[in-house]
Amino acid sequence: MDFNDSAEEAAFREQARTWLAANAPTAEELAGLDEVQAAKLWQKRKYDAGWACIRWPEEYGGRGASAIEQVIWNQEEAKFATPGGVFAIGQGMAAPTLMAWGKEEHKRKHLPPLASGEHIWCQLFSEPAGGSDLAALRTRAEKVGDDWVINGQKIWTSGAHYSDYGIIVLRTDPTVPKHKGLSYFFLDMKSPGIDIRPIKQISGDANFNEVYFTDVRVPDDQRLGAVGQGWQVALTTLMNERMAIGGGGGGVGFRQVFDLARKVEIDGAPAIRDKNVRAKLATWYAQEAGLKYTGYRSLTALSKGEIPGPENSIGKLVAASKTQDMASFAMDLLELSGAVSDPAYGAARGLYQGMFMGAPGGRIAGGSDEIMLNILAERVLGLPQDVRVDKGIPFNEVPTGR
Amino acid sequence: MDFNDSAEEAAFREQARTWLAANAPTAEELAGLDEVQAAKLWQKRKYDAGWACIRWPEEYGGRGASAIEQVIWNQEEAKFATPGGVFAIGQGMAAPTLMAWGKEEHKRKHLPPLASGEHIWCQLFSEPAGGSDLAALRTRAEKVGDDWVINGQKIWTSGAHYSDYGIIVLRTDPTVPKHKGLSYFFLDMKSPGIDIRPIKQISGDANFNEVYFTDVRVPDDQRLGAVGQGWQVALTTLMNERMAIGGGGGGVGFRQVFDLARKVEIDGAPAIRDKNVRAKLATWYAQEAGLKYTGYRSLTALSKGEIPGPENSIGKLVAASKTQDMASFAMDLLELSGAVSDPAYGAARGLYQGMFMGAPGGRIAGGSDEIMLNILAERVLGLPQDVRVDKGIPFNEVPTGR
Amino acid sequence: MNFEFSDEQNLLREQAVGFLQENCPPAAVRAILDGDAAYDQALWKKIAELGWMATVVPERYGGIGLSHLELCVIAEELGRAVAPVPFSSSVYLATEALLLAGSESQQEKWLPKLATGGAIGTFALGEGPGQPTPAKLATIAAGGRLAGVKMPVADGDVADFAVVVAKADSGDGASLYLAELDGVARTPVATLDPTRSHARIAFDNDAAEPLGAPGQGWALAQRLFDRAAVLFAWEQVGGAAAALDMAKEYASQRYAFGRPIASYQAIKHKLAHAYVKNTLARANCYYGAWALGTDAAELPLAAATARVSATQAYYYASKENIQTHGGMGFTWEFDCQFHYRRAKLLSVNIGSESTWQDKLIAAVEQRNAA
Amino acid sequence: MNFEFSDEQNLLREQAVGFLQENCPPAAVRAILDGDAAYDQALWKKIAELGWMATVVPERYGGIGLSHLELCVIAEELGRAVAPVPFSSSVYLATEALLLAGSESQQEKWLPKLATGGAIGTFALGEGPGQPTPAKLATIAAGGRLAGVKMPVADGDVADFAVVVAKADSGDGASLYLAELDGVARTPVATLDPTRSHARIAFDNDAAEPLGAPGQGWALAQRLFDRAAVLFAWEQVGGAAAALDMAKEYASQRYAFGRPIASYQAIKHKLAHAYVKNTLARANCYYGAWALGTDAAELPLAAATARVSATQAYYYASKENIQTHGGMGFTWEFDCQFHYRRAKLLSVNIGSESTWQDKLIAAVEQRNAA
Repeated sequence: MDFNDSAEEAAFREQARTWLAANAPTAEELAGLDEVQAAKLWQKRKYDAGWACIRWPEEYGGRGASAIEQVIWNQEEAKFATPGGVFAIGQGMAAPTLMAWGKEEHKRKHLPPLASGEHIWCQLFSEPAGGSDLAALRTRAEKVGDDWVINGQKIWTSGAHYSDYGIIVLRTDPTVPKHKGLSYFFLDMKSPGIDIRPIKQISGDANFNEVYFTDVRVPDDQRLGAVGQGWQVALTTLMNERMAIGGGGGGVGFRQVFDLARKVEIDGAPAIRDKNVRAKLATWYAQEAGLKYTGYRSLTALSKGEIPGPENSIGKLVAASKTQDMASFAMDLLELSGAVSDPAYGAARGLYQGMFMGAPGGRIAGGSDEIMLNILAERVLGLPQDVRVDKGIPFNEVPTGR
Repeated sequence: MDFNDSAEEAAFREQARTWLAANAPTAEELAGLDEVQAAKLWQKRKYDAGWACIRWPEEYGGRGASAIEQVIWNQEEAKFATPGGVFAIGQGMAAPTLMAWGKEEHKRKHLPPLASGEHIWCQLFSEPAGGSDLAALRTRAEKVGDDWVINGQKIWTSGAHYSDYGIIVLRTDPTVPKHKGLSYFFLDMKSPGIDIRPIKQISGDANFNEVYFTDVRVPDDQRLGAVGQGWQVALTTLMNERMAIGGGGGGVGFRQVFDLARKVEIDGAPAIRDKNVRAKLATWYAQEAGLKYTGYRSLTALSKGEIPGPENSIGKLVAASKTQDMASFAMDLLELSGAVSDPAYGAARGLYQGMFMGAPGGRIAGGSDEIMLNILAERVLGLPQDVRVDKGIPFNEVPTGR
Repeated sequence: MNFEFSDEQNLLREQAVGFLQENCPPAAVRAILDGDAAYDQALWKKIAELGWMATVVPERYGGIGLSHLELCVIAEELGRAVAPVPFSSSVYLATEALLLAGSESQQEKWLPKLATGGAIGTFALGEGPGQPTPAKLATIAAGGRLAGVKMPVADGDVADFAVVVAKADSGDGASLYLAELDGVARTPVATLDPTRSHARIAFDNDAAEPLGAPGQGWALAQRLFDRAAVLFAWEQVGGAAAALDMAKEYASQRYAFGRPIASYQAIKHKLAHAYVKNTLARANCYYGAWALGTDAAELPLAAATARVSATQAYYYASKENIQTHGGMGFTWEFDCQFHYRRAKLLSVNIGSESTWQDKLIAAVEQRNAA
Repeated sequence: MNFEFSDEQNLLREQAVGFLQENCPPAAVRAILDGDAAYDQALWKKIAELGWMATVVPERYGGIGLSHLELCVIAEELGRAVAPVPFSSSVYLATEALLLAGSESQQEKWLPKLATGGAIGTFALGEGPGQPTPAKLATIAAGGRLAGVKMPVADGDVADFAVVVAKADSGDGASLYLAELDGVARTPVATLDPTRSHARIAFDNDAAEPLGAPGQGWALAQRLFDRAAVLFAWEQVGGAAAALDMAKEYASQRYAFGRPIASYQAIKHKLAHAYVKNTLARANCYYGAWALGTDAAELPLAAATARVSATQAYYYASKENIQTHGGMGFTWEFDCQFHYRRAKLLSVNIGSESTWQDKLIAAVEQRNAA
């Protein structure tokens, strides 16, 4: 048991570190650029030097690196303030799906611009009526000639307005059971009939969009997998979403609340001397540490060429509620000032209030607490599924309550 | 809003108090008697003076008192150390069922000896395979002439060995759906073929029994309700079980842990000064107080002649987990000595360890935490039932996993 | 034993419910959330017409002279409606402070105006992050003038006067002062609940008069908070009940996997837990109401008990209401956020859960010592 | 990065699992629970033959000289099996104390016997209810003799010697002493886990020799507890994993309302929560094992972190395992009680959850100060 790189890993890390030190974008370079422009600048630079999407095969723009090399690269890149979140869906979810299900010509055409940052992709899976029941999506696609004509609404699409392409799951047959009537496509986000509207969240941010489709046409050639096989293709995407490994980042929060507890007072002494504060902080610390070392165990598996266990899926579940409770408790430490979010007056410029308002989203996005617990119970512990009343029933006959 | 009796209530309380002061059994009277003998002595004395089962009609041995008078009586009697727990099932559950479903001759024959304490009754509902699914009982009764012949096993029967009669639900038809194949009887516990074996609990106590039936005969005349109507009759019994009102006793535990926290030290000061201890105790105090005042609200309803709301069903749910956590925390306060249960050396003669070992039973007996939450969700909040895969299926075709 | 509100009090509740459904629907709350107004002036006026601010003000000061039980009923309904008005500051704090410690002339001057809603009062204790203590007070009173910064002061931007906890330069410790706010430097301060306005008040040798005996400021503030805690707790249980109702309704209508999500134990048990917390908190509020209404010696313990359980109940109900709504609950468009914001605001603005837990145990200790 | 046990260590685990399944089945635990024996002597002998007590003892003292990582593996498996043997007292505490502070001659005398299981050692700190502190110590050492009562001492009734924390009459504060127990007044003390024996030891001017430097007793005890905490935590996560396995198995086989209770969310989510707690605790134990194995400066923090999360995980898993079993889980006949008892015993016998939470934050503060 040790925390050291193997010799090969160390060499790779050194190579990455050297290149990054010489090439990471400076604040001056990024000054004045918006999020997308900055991300594209940096992505192109990585691409040109062979440091983009390094796990991908060379012919698609990568360098055929191993999983642990990817992690090492991520760790090293994280030491610099580099832009790039806008590519996460395209490179992390759309690309692996394309590699698994796309035709060779699709891959050769679309993967390199994803790697180089020329194209941004988004994901169009969720729908208002679906929620946790992702496959209950209703947006229709009907075959007209060589095209499919799309009508309906998607939701929770991040980056829809600056994306070039989108991956989408559509209901191509509502008369068969839920999972069997879906097909999977990628489509041009500039197609006529697409209407994108931002969704304002309670945190005040608008990271997501609703996307409305009115007679939008997508060529049948852009279908991935067979007609009716959309759910299986979608599972490839979703698996890649869940496989995203944080490289040991086990949630944040302890540090911020610990620091606050050293500043504010209870009974005339620093709050950190208060045993109630200490007990709570200790439990949160232990949770964060547990997530961090669970991440280390996954990295170890990667380093050995194994696939990490299902432990990773606990991260979001634990971190989201912890963040909510910690933010709430931090505000309690501020006492009468707890609710003040005003950057001009609030402690830490509204940090805790921001955590508090963002936390409910963390407990829902990417699978609600309840869905994560189901997944752990069924896929990890192997417990039997709940009763499924919609099983085997034609989708258009499943009760919907509306 | 006040805590005072109405004039009638006050008069009744005074009457009860006066009689109790003059007649409550003394320690000398009870010396040398076992639990059953002591209870019978006191019950007979109450009966002779018209203070037994006071809500019952006079012709059955009561005095036709109101619900609030019953509560007042209970409160006053509770001020004396009177014996009597052995009658709880017979008087509290069997008797109301007999009143609702029995023939007049049954009532006249069996209720007075219940009131006078001559007879003790027990309840035979639960079975090993049933658990939370009470109606899934399997003990068979087959009609032979004017009798039913019983074969099978009951469990969790308290007082079986000193009971004269028992109320029992039996499966008289396994080929119809679960709830429809049951019938309800009362039977002589001295009948041949009954074998009673105590069950030792993890607390070391043996408050319950397994009761085995081998060709035990019960006359059809002792059936309550129609054949196949047993579940409805059982609901009367169960409703009376749940209606038992504690008269405002909202769980115990705070006092004991508070006292302990004043005695033991943390960091060289009384533990009660420790903010972690204070925070935990405060939450437990608030829960206990909430249960107590919820009880007061129920009494108010009774006092007005109304039926108390469903709030009462939260008592056990809240108290059981609280007791478990408080006992655990009390042991933590004892630190290295926490586990010592030895009456010769342990703090408070093993009180906390006893609470800890008894608490898991509290979370299960009379409806597990999970069942209580289901009841609150369905009957109080009106949420829809879970999916019932056994609905409408013949009982002997319901999957049992064995 | 009569541990229920009277028929008259229940009638008042019915009227309040009906009135608020009409005059304080979610759209009214949203208008304050989204707009620039500090509070809902139209609603405030109508509430005044109903005489709600006058509830416990004696008749000789233009009040109705009812008991605090009636005020508890109103508090619960205002909490349920997440009403965007300065009621708690003006009624639970300023009016109570005047009743508790005001001189005859102070009461004569202010109570009639408070009772009609014509004047808004507030209470100014906090001076920034952390637990306030007498030793840390930096607002100083000297020669009938106050100097120092109070932040945040609920409704401080719209109040006509504030009852201020300050230190007399004569060295008597903390005392209460009544300061008219017209002309005093006030800046609105954003909080996570924009439906309730807050301000920073910078006293710069502004006029103020003593309220109550000198040196008694801290003790009076504690007594005032004990009284206000019961009323805040009623607002909290009202809000918690509304949040549970929202969750129940949504879960019963929303389907997943072919059946209502309310039929899943994960949701059922979540809502049952909320019901349990709400029921316990409400029962403790009843006891708090009784103690407040009778000015019982048990008030400190009853208030802390109600406050602790109401804070826990509202936090739970408001966050799990969002969770039950899933993604939509996290959108600005849905009303779940009202309760989530208000729950947290109410939980801190007369002191945190931990602070009240500590007070609760202190009250138990005191009862034991007595 | 290699944050896993080695192949050799995993092989050791496999062997341990197989051995304990055969030699420490539930029936063996039950025999101690129901019987009069203080521990399972046959199992102890076989464990000794496998050399488990010798794991970290240097070869020159008859040990195997492996690292503490191997000992962590063994601890987890002993915890999983709820083994009724004095391993923790003799190995995690007495052997570690000798390795930490013993003189050459003390090590020479005792380590070979400890390594073969021929001698059993223990550690005696507590003197009755409440947190021990140096100031409260009432066991006094004078002229090579001890006087005072230690209670409870795990395995005190069967140990050959105890490492005792006592106060020197010379006034140096707490020091450690090694006292042979033959002839010392010992009384068995009942605890809620009868599968592990405890005793009251009344020293009445019984002979004892200093262990480690005078006046260093408290600091040594803390270091010893930091080391032992990692090993206790591994026993705890082993037990927690076993409790979860039991619950999983029962819930999958037990039917209610026509389907396995494991298909209900109430049970699924309960067990998923146990899995989460167990997984976090185990990951923290890995870090603790690394810190213990390398004697890292991070040990106090790593130990407290492992200890806090393992205590929480085992408590939850053991109580919810009973709950999952329903009424049967509460019967003496079922084995659920083993974990419920052991979980609580392990959680207090080197200091409570709160005490370790406090230590955890103290370690964070120390790291920050450094």
